Amino acid sequence: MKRMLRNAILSSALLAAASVAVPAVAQDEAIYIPNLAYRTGPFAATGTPLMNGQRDYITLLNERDGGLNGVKLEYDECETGYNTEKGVECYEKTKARAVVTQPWSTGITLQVLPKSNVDKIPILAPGYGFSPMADGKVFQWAYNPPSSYWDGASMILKNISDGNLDSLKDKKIAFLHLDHPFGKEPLPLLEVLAEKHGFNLVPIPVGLTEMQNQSAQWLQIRRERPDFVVMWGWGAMNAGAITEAVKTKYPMDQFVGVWWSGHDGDLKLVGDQGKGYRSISWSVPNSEAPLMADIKKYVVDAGKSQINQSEGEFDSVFYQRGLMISVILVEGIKAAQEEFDVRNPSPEQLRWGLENIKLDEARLKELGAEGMLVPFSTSCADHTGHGGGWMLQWDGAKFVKASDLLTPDRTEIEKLEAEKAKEYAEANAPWPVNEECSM
Amino acid sequence: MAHHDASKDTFAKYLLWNAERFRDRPAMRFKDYGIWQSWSWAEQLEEVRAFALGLQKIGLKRGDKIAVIGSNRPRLYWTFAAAQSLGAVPVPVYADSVAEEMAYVLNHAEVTFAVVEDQEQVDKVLSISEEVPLLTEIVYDEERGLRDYDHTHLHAYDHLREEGFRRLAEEPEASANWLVEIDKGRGSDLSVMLYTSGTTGRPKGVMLSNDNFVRSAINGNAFDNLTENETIIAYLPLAWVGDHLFSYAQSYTAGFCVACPESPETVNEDRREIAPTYFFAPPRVFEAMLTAIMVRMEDAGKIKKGMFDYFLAHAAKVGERILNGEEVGLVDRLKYRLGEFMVYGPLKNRMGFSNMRVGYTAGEAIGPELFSFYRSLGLNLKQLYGQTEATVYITAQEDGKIRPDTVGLPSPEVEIRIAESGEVMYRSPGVFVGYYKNDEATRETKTEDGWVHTGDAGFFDTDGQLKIIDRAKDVGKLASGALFAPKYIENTLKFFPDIQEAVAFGHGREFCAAFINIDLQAVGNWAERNNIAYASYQELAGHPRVYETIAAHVNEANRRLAREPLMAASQIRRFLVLHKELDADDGELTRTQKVRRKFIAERYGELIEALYDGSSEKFVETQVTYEDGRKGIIRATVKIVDAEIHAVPAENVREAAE
Amino acid sequence: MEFLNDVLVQPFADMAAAPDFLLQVLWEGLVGGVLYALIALGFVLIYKSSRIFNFAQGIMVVFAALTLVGLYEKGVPALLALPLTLAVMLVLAMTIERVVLRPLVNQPDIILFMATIGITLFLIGFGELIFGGENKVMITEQLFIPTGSIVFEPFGGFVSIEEKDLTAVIGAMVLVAALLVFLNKSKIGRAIRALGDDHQAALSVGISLSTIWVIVWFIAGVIALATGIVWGARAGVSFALEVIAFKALPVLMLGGLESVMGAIIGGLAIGILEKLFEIYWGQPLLGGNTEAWFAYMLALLVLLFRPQGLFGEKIIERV
Amino acid sequence: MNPRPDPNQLTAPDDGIARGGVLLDVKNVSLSFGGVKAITDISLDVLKGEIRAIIGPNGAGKTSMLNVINGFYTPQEGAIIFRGRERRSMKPHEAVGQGIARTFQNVALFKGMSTLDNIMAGRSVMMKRNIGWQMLWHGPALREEIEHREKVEEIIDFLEIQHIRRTPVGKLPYGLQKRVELGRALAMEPTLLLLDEPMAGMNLEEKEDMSRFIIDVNQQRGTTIALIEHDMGVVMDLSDRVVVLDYGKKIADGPPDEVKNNQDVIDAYLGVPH
Amino acid sequence: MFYRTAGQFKTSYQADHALFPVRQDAFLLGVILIFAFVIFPLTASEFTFRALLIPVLIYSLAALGLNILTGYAGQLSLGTGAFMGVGAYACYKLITIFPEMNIVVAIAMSGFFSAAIGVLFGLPSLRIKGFYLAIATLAAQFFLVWLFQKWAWLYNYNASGAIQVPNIEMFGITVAGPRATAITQYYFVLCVVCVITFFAINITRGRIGRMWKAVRDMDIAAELVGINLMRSKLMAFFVSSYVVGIAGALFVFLWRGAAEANLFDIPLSFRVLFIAIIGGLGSILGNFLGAILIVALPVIIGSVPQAFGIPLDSAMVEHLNIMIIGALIIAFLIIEPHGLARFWAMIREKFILWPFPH
Repeated sequence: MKRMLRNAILSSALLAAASVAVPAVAQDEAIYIPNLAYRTGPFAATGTPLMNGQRDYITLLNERDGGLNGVKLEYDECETGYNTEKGVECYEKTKARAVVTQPWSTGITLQVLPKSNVDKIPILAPGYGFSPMADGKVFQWAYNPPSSYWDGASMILKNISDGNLDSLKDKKIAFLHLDHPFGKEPLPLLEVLAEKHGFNLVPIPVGLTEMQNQSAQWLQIRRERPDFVVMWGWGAMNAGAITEAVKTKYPMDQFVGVWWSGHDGDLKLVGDQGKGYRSISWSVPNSEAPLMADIKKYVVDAGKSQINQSEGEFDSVFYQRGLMISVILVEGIKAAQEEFDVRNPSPEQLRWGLENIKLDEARLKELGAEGMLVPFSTSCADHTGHGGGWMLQWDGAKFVKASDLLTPDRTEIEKLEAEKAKEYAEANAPWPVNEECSM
Repeated sequence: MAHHDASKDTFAKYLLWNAERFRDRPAMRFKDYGIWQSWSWAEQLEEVRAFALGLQKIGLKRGDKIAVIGSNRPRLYWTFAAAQSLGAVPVPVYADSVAEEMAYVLNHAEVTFAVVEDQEQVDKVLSISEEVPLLTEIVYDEERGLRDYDHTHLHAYDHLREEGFRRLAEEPEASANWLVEIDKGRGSDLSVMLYTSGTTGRPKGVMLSNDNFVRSAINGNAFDNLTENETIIAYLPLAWVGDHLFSYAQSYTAGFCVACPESPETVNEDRREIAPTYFFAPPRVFEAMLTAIMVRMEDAGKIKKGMFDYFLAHAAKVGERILNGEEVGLVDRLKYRLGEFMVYGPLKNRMGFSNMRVGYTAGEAIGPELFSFYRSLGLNLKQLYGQTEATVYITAQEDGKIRPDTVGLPSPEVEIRIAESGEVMYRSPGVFVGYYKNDEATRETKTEDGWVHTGDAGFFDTDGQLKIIDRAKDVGKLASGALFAPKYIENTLKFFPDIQEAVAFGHGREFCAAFINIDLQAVGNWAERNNIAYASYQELAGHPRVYETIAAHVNEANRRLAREPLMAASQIRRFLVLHKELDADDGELTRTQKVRRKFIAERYGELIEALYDGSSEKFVETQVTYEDGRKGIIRATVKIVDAEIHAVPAENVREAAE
Repeated sequence: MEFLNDVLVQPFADMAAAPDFLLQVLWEGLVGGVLYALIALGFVLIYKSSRIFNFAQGIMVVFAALTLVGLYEKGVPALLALPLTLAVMLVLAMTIERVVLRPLVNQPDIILFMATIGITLFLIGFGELIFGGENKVMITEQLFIPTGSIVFEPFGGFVSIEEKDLTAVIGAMVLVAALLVFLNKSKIGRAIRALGDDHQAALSVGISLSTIWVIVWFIAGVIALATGIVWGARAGVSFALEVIAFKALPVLMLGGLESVMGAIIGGLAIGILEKLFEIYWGQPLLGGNTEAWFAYMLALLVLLFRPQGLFGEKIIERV
Repeated sequence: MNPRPDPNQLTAPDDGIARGGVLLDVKNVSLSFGGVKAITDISLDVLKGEIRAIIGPNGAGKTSMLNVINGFYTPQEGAIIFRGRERRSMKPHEAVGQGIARTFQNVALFKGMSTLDNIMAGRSVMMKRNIGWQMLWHGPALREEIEHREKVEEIIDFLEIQHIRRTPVGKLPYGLQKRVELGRALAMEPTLLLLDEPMAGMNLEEKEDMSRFIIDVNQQRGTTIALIEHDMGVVMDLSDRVVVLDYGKKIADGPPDEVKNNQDVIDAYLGVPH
Repeated sequence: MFYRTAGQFKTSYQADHALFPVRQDAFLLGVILIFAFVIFPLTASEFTFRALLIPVLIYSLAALGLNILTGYAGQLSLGTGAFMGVGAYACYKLITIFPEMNIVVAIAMSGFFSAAIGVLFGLPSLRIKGFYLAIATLAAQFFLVWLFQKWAWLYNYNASGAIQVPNIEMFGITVAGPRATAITQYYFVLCVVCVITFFAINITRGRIGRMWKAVRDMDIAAELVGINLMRSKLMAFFVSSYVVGIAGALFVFLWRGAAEANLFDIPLSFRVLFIAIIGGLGSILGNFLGAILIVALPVIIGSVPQAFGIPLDSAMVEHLNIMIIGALIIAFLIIEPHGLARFWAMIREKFILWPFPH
């Protein structure tokens, strides 16, 4: 009786909702990998190539290898428009089948993070999210390999100070950032470092509505005359900042961005005038790599990609970074498959897998992606891997690698990570901490 | 026969009893100030007592006549009981009567008191005060506009009511004395005096005793199982016997609740709110409601209209049979159920008939299709035949034994006989005491042994139901001596929607013949469907195919007449379709759209002659009055057609011979 | 005391200390103001003629610019893409008139306002569907808009003036002048102006209401295109541009909803003042980003003293 | 169970001024808008219990006069003494508290609300239950609501508008709207009722009805009435005393018969130039 | 058809002033409540709770608050989102400063903060009318969101600038925070919404509601019938902002779990305004209908292609979805500018008059 009632109501009132909740049949075999993507809205410009990359690597595996260890991978995008609200909705929508969550925005990550303990689905946020997620004891379900924002900030400072942060003493560093959780993320570390090394930190936030018209911010920069401008920008903000920098005649070689501020499209706007702009990155495009050849062969030329070839998206930093992100995920899945000897690992098994990624140079070479990604490995306690990164520099037409592998200075970061992780756990009590992990 | 408690022989006594047995049950409701103000029986007693004491204070005493003028409102109903409790006789007067009429009635009835509704009535009564010297005290309910009147003999109801309460509080014996007065009341005492507006001459005051009303009411209650659970809406004139019986006598005897509408304009809405279980209306009310329904449905969308028509057609097919408890197929029943949900139920809801258990129509003959329409919706509508002189009930239809063409079986305790002349006569406990101050008329109407002439001609049908055919004085005889009841024949013809009006002739003639007016709308529609072009009424009326159709109707009417033993002789031999519509502007109809037979006979003498001289057509010129008052002449050659005559079925002949 | 110093003294001291910088700030403010004024102009025209508070003006800017760039990317020569874009704006105006305005005539303001938000959403979805969500580069060179910059060096510092900004300012001035001439001299223009006061009067000119609406929306479209080109040249063309519609609101309120001059003066005033406030008060004292609300607070303050705006007609209450 | 009203409660509150005493005294009032004189040095008084008419051709300053009386305009010069208290300016909503209610030349009803609600709105000032009680509804708020509903129903009954009780006033014909507006003013239980052209735009029958209501209000409730009317005939029948304005000046004041024959008045109405 | 009103008469003003003078309405509400309290919880999936039911309720409440101001009192507001933010941040501060405080108390109190801010920004309404007033609310909108970003104290100096809802227990059940189950949160929200709706209905149908409507319909006349415009308008701002503030607190604490400042930016305000207008200004019911249309429909539309296996990529679906919503808004405004509530009223009227067309 109750069942009948239930069916009746399901079919009537919640027809549509129910149809969402009930997973499609006949795909049980495939490993379901949802992606909270954004190909719409003000951030679409930077989001799209990344999503394309992620998608194309999965397509490659399915096309070339018939999946992963014989199991098809089902890649599925849920559109968020970089909107946190939509993101959470997508999370709820996909979590029933998902083995992993790729939240794709620090805002969404923060939103989903506290639920990870309850829902028990690992969050994979490569190169973004909450930096203290590196602490695997506290954040058992969250991963941000291969480098966290704090790592990034540290590497940038290391690079501009030629390895000696004390040389920055009394220098002025403007921190131009999106006024959004993403942009604010490195602030705590920067503040600590500023204090420690005696440089002058000038945070300059850019509101979401001002991304395209940053004249006020750049007037401030002009007035403050900082020695360096470090940018944590995203979406339309990057283009806005770079055009303004050109206009303000700010020396490009003193202008450094995080990896998300190194989008070919943004720099193309200014072309030659952007020459010298640098961006830290944990991935480097290499269109000649064997992996890229395969992608071209199996995916792009087969018409299975959505990339915009006329604009050179194939060669772009972001597209190839998107590929690397899928590489990281697939490594995790593979590790889980092998460890637990299952075809279709559960979210908990994948958690183990993500904790045991070993993407050393040999493995990267095996994958045909040598030099495209910083080598790193994760562990139970270290969910980031801290693989470091390279400086990329805009040569007027494209980004080129402009440094050797940089690594972050972990001393301050670790302290801060522990502190913030603890704070977080307390604020979200009861919060289980995995004490069994050892470094 | 209903149980009759001999000790309860006046309404004042019932009031006291009801206040005990139905204490907190509603007795009266009145839509006023936006809500249904309600009084329980106990409260009603309080009100009546207070007002009675107030009236007493200004001098009302046993035997006085007290006029009650106004619309249906609780205070006027209470006036009846208050006056009766003191032994005074209420004389309700039609509120819309003009001053002159009112003066006659008040004077004739020798009223000394009047309780009226408002300034309008006060003014009317004051304007005739010189002609009614006995009338001294006037009580009004609504104060508006009366503040500055001379109040020496003018009293506010409120004031008297308060006076009553004051006396109750201050005069210890007032209440007891009142009870004593009530006790003095007898069943044989006059209860009310109702003036009937005769068609000729001055109104006559019909004296009705308490016994008349109490017994008629009790019999009526028993007949229809009326209990304290009923609700009735009181909207017909207070001076009309029906309202007095239904809304007063039956309410007091059965203990049910009477609801008074807010105003005459809001009756329909108020009825919908109250949803009476017991309802009475003359046919014109039902007719108006049906017309309103159809008019409103005209605007409905195609699908809805189609659905509506479909289910109404289904109801016409099986509705009455279901209501009468006859055998009906399962599919039809289910369809009817669906119809009930889709159409009948909502329709009854809109009319306020959702809870109607018993409904009556009377006063004049109701069109059979109209009657059937309401019954087919599942409404227990019945016909009643009654008179003021009989305290309403003469015959009434019993549940489940309903036929549209009869008025039912004799009511409980009523004896009926048909006089030689065909006139219906009756004898019952409801028979009136006499006409006030008019013994001559009393003698003319009521025989020594208590039989009363109704003035209507009628006969008993095969199953014992009474059929009224016409006013007795209009009934004539064919040359053969057979009964000729023109109205009955005309009604039979008018049953067909194509026939708007008919005029039957035959008194003193060899056979019966008729003029027929087609219904322009109905026939016009038919013509349109059949591609018959016509430019005017005249052209359509003269069209051969129209004649064919009408001939078929006349034929069918004759078949029906043939089935009636008394009527078989007056089948229509010849008829014609009149070349113009009968019109009140030309004096052919009364303003109430009744045929003026005599006038028509004179005006169309030539045509009547043609009907009887065997000619097949006749050229006539007729003067007409147009809407704007201009006069003109229309000329036409009217065809005259013979109709088929049917033999009287054998069994009828036998029964008629008995 | 220190606070008072920070608020009342220090900013002016800063201005005096670096006059070249102040000039730069003023210029930036002026350019911003011109753009605000252009958007507000589109609003005013539509408001005057149809009492519609056209929220979609912002997205029309994006849509016009995107169409232009999109057509160019599809291989249409720039100089052909421009008239084609105008044609698209005309079609858009006609569609809006037919689909939205006509059925909604005589509805309350708020309903029409909502409808324009509906138009906004529709155009966002439509635009992204056709042109994609990525940032696009305005085809400045192809349209012969100079891209260099002029550098002055007064007071020992420097003031850099982008040539395209200069083009924008001059272009806007030309556009406004043309518009004023059109409104004041042409029959249609007079009809448009009359429409604001009285529908009947406008109709007596002999032009149907629908035609006027189409024309007005088309003009708004032209203004949107102009705005899109100059703004796009500054910061690229993307949907993030739609937010500038919000900037136009306080401009309008400040200038009075019906005044063309009000829109221009209000736009310039807000552009300059908000920049000055941001640089000299907002950033040092309030943590920056005050431009998000400064214009509103300013408009609010003005409205408190002049409820009909600076240039609006005085409202007299009658019983 | 039977909330039949006590008719004695319908009368206006007692304010210590005897019938025939001066209720309102307007002294030498002048009003101008930006230099345009609307009213020039006008004095007039309204006696308690009378029907006082203010008439004059269009633009004579009649409505301005009413607006001055109920505080909507503040005159530049002169004094207004109401119920013995002088005041120069007050907020319009305070006028109601002092016992002045009014209707408007162009019906100013709350179009989205029903007749009942419109008249109930007239009693807002007298209703005291705070928002806390209103939230709960049941209890004191409901009791108060019903208490006032009863009063309003009396007015509805009085004005014979029962059948439109629930109709949104925007849908009513003009004549009925005027009646509802009168009802709303009555709901305020005013000492002084100001009627601004109560019969404007009405047909003869409606005018008769309205006249009857005005007289009834005056007689039954003892409400003092000051009315503006364009229609001379109606005014002469209704009012006890008439004041005539023209171009913002008073040109006559006195009983209807006297005023009717005043030459200035005749000239003013015939449009003789000054 | 379904509405058979014959025999439903009122013998007292109490009955006439009942919440549902027509019996069938009460029945209908009963059915809806049974669905809301019993049947949905029995059947809904977690996604349904979190993506449909809870947001619909919270948005309805926010729209209800706005409707009080705009629909009843006639004061246009475009700053609802910011007032929701005030409620949310106030609640966050209360909860973090007084961790022992019952969440119901905290939410109820946070409403007062937004109410106070609402009154502050409502002050200009005394001078500024109509569209010009929108500027005051927009000023509030932009200023407050800016404040949420800049005033680090508000978000307890969190690095991310976002506020994060801790796990909060009430009577031993976790009602907010990541550990709270969807069904608990749903019931919590449902109860709050029911109670506030009940209060709102009562306020709007009584003296205060009439005063607001009078001010809305004709403010001059309202003043001349003795209504104090200032008090009525400010009270409308107060009550409206209170409800909006509560909705904001629920929005973050019972649904989102975390929030950054720009969550409360103008799109949220517009969304709520849409709900109120599409639902029907001056109606309580409309808020719920509007929320269902504006909040739930996109979720459902977004799921349709997937459900039917139509291979559209998610961006395409999103683009189409935005277009459809835009078109729907225009269509609804054209078909029934007075909103869904009026639409329902017309249907109801049809049912009452059935079978008659009018």
